[in-house]
Amino acid sequence: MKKVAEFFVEYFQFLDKDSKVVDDLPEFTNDRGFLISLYRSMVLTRIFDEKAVRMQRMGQLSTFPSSLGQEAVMVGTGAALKKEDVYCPYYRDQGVLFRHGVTPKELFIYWSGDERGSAFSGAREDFPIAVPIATQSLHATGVASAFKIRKQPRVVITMCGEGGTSEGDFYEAINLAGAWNLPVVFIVNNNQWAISVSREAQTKCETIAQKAISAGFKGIQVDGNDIIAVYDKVSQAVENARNGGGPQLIEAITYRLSDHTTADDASRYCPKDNLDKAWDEEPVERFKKYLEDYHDFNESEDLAIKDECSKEVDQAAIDMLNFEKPNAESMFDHLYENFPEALLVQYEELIAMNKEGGK
Amino acid sequence: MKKVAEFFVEYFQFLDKDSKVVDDLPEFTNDRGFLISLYRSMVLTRIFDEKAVRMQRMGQLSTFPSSLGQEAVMVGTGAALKKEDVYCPYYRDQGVLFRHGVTPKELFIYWSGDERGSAFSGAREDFPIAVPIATQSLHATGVASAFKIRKQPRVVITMCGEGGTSEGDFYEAINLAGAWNLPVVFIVNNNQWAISVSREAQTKCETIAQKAISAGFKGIQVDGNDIIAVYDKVSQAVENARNGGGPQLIEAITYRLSDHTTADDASRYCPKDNLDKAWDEEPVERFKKYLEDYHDFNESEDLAIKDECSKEVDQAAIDMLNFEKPNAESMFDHLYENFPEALLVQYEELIAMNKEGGK
Amino acid sequence: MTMITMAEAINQALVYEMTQDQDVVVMGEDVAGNGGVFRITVDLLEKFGPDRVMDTPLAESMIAGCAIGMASQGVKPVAEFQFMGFIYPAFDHIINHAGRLRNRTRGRLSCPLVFRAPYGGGIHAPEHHSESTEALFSHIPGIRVVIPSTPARAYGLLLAAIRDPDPVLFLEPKAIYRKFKQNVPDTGQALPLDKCFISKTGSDVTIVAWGAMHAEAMHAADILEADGISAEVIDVATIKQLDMKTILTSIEKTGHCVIVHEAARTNGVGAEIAAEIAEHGLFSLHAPVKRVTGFDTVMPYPILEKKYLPNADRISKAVREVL
Amino acid sequence: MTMITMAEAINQALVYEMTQDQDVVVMGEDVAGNGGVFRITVDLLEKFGPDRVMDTPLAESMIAGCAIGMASQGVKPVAEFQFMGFIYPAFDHIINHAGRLRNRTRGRLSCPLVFRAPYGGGIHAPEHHSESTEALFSHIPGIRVVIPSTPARAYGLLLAAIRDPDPVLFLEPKAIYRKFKQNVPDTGQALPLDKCFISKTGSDVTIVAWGAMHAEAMHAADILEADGISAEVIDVATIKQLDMKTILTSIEKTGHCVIVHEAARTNGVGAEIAAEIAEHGLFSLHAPVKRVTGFDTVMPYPILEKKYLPNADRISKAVREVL
Ligand SMILES: Cc1ncc(C[n+]2csc(CCOP(=O)(O)OP(=O)(O)O)c2C)c(N)n1
Ligand SMILES: Cc1ncc(C[n+]2csc(CCOP(=O)(O)OP(=O)(O)O)c2C)c(N)n1
Ligand SMILES: [Mg+2]
Ligand SMILES: [Mg+2]
Repeated sequence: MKKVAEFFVEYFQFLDKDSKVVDDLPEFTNDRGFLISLYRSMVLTRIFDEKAVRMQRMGQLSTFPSSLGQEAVMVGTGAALKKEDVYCPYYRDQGVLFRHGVTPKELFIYWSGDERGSAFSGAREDFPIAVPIATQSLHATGVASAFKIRKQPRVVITMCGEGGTSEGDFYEAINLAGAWNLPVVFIVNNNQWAISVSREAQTKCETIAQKAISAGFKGIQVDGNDIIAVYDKVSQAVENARNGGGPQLIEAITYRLSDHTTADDASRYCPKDNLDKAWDEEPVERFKKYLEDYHDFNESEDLAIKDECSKEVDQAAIDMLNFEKPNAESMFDHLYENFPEALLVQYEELIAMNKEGGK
Repeated sequence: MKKVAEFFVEYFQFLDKDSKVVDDLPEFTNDRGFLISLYRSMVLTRIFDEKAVRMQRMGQLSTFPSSLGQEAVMVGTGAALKKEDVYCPYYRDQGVLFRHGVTPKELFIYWSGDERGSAFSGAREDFPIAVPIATQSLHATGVASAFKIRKQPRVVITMCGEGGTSEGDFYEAINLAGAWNLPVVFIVNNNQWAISVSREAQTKCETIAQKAISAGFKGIQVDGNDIIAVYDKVSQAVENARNGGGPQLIEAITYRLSDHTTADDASRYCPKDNLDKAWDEEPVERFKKYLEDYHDFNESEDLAIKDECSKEVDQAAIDMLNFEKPNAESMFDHLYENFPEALLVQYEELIAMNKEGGK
Repeated sequence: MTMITMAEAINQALVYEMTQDQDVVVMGEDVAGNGGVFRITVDLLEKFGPDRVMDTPLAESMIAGCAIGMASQGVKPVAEFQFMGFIYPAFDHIINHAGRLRNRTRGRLSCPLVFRAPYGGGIHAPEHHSESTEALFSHIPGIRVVIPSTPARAYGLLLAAIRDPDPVLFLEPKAIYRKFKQNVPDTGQALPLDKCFISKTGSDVTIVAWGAMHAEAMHAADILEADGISAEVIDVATIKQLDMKTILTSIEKTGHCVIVHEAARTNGVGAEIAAEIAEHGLFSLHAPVKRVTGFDTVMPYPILEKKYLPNADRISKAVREVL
Repeated sequence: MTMITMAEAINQALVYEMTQDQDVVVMGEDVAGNGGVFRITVDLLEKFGPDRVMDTPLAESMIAGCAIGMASQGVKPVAEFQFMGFIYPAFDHIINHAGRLRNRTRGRLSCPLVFRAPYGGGIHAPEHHSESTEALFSHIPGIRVVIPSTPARAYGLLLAAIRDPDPVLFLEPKAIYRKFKQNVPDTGQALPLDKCFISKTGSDVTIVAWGAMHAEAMHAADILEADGISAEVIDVATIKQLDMKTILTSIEKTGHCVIVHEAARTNGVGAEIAAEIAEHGLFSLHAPVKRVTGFDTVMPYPILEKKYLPNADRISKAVREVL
């Protein structure tokens, strides 16, 4: 018998749950403006989520998955993306998309049940939200392959939940990323629940990070409620990938403080104790306290940010509600670039049906 | 930063390539009769493969995948199965199936292109050969789940090639096996090639064994050309699973000394040097030499075994060739247990067509 | 007499059969602790315990493959796909294994399982949650595809599906999970598979539908009745194997046929029915067979789904066109 | 004039287009070093290098998903599935992503790729290697399905498929990869998609076929000709979108139609064609439309595959029945 391979998984945290600094802070924490911008994005995300949940209750959105409690994962990831990089989202990562140029109005439109929300005016190459779990992991490898083939110094980030890591697609993606040494970073938003299925029921492995070992590259854990850890590690992984260093997997440990979506009732399965404990560790307050303790952040600055974000979100909601409704026949508009003759009859039928005021 | 998890992969070998004993031999090596039976199964497998390749060249089989060089992986695995255990095969594991009660005649029938070869008279609960790569890994978890639900002390073994470990199904299976602590053992026949794609191109990971880390259980490597190592480790894993110890992954390192199948020409992509080196390490001669050196095995015993196996295989081939051809309409016979009325017309059409002697 | 919804009827059938037959188990994403995202499997965990009601990890190929392995041992899994739009990763196991295990082993092994999936539009769900792709499965040999249209049929057909010794894909029209109630006595009485139901007899036209479209067809028949047009409404119920006999007999009488489905038109199940009529009922027909279907587009997001889905108006209009 | 096989014609098209368009890349299992198990991609690695000719790990969902990601960037992958029987793990990406990327993003992203797969029976291959399940894909909105029947059509249609800005599933009838040769000038001239080809004109009956069955249909037409029956043979070529116009025009003339495909009968592409005829060509028909198809069984292993596959005899017999 001999040992032929050894592996380990590291965990990174800079701010503990009481906002105490527990490790040497990275360079970027000297840039107050940048820190405030991260904070603002987290606040924007939270306010957006709250508004969206309310709008869904009023019948203005069809369903909505809040990212409550996971804002640090989202904003830290989004901030690591350069404009020319590509993001392959899942459905709970509004904070990443906002940082990458997608607007609150667009996401409202999307969740109102309208394809036009995915037309992303500011992130032209990002993938649309992937509802089929973990499929986006593979698209990310494809985009990264295109960068590699064209020798472009660009990087792809993709995210899924810890539940999504049970899908074959996730694994096929990390395996390919390893084999081809692709410039792609896999973020796992480990929020402890896949709808009602707990992290423990999902997989026996001690960490989600170690799944990368099966693909031959490094996986690490970060405290997903610590925006400094998330941003630091994701941006390092991104720059490493940009420099030809290949893929990396980052498991961000956090907690889903909301229902799975507005269609769910987490009180059926989520123990109240866990939730209370998780509220103590949530990222927005943690970061705010750090800013107060180490960067002279004050209440009036905070109020100004919250006010600004609320206004932005409210305006986006109004814009969405005023957005002109699509024609019925628009369902054919982007099916193919060259409209097939075979579909003309149906297309005209649809137009006629709606002219007649048919239901 | 802190380390939160550590892992390693072990490699096991008892006989080196020159048949020298390099580790403490397990108990069963005192049982000469058993060792000879392993040797006989390896010889049977090799002779069967040689015959099958010749028969394919003569048009008597449709395609055939030889296991040349991988006999120790197959026989060592098959020998670890009890009668009441279940095996979920792939397509290159005739040696396992023989040990579990499938006959050479049945496999000849199968590879002649006739479903009746999967009717396995002696291994009633084994899955049929799985051609769609890695799907059998999931069937194995299902069979193991049935054992667990029914609290039966039975175990499932399933095998795939190292190429098969790139499929999502393989990963979903190991993940479920870990999460549900199922009595299933995954064997990977790492023969270095997936048709023309090399082990290195398939995955970046240092060992295939470490893929188990992603599922939270142990993976080990064995020298797949050392039948003692294969049998020892597989039977330990099987008995561990039988006792509720859960799944294990065993990577058996070997080499495909033949073409992928009779439809392939490995000389197109497989460097001759590698092949020559692999011939030096092949399992049948290695085990024979060990038997000679440590168990007084002699040439006349060897000849008797080879003669017996040849006769058995030749007879099986004759039996296959004499096997009555199926009726055309038998293609409907086992489609459903309750024959659907809707298919009657087609069924009668098929019978009529063949009565008329239609082509 | 207690009136129950289709959702409740399915749960009632599961409870009945799990009580009768210890081999029946339920598995899928969120089916145990959460009772299913549509609450179809609610309380089963409490009633039958975690050995028989199993939350799986999140992987559909796994759900199918694992269920097939169980079924080969005579365990009878009723496995749920959370939505039909997420069944595709399991496609390989359905076509290459579930549908072939008996055939491939010449009857040595079999695959007595049910794959359940909510399907169809009309509940303003996000993308991929409103699919109707039953036609993909009706082309697959070795399986059955069953779609109930009422609480009572859901109960009787699900019992039949679980008892059937071969794999059945059981598609549940989620738009009518809770839309109306029926008296469904819990007698354990199965309904026949491979058989259409004549939901309403009539003489002028045959309307063929299934799932949620059945109610629209019935509604259309009412509208037409008011104008003196007598429609016969057939609920296909088992999409595979198709009971063409009942449909052809009806057309012999009515001479006119309108087929309705939510799925995209091209190569939908309506195509097969129309093709069979063209081959075996041609001389009964007084007018072309018309199909009222979803369009050959991606199922649109909720904002346009009403424009996509057939309804009683479109059906009655089509009937007037063929008459 | 050099005569080449369909296998060579496909390779010729790939070389042509890869030379013209730097964005075209080839990927799949064994396509690089080995030149493909059918040698379709032979020498491409040598000609275009490993950046553009890529062996992938063994995973079909990955091949599809990765290709979609590439295509979103304007790289144009021609991705091979080794056999059609192994395409199903990729089904999810084909239906939920390839077919929808343009639609979902309202044209912001698109998916210009070709999925190639050898399909069909007749070469005595092991199980799952002889599948013809084109109908599963013809139900999927947003994609095209193209099947060549001759070396020249393979060349022209593959060029068209690669140049098309949307995803195309290109199914290659492997039974005729090397069965006959044609003169196929390497001019880079594409053939039109979404169009049937009239391979032989005739007046008594329309035989509709594609892929390997096209040659059987032509052969049947010869047999019938000897008996004074004049058959028009239509090669559908693009299975989706269907060019019904050409087919209906032909039936207007002939009044009779026989549709041929190797795939199982129920809900095959023949069903859609027959249904469209039932709706739009009913009054042209002098007899029922007949389908000559594979049976609704699992494609049998080689020993019975000849009994399963339609052939010229079965086709000509069916024609005599409808006349
Ligand atoms: C392929 C697929 N299967 C099932 C679903 C239904 N579904 C939506 S979200 C979800 C749970 C996802 O959990 P996780 O990956 O942990 O992400 P989270 O929602 O917690 O962020 C499931 C099962 C889906 N969208 N896609
Ligand atoms: C799902 C699927 N994809 C592709 C194939 C075609 N195929 C048959 S064997 C093979 C290579 C398998 O290699 P490996 O898993 O290493 O097993 P080995 O044949 O080397 O024993 C491939 C690609 C298949 N049978 N199934
Ligand atoms: Mg989660
Ligand atoms: Mg191999």
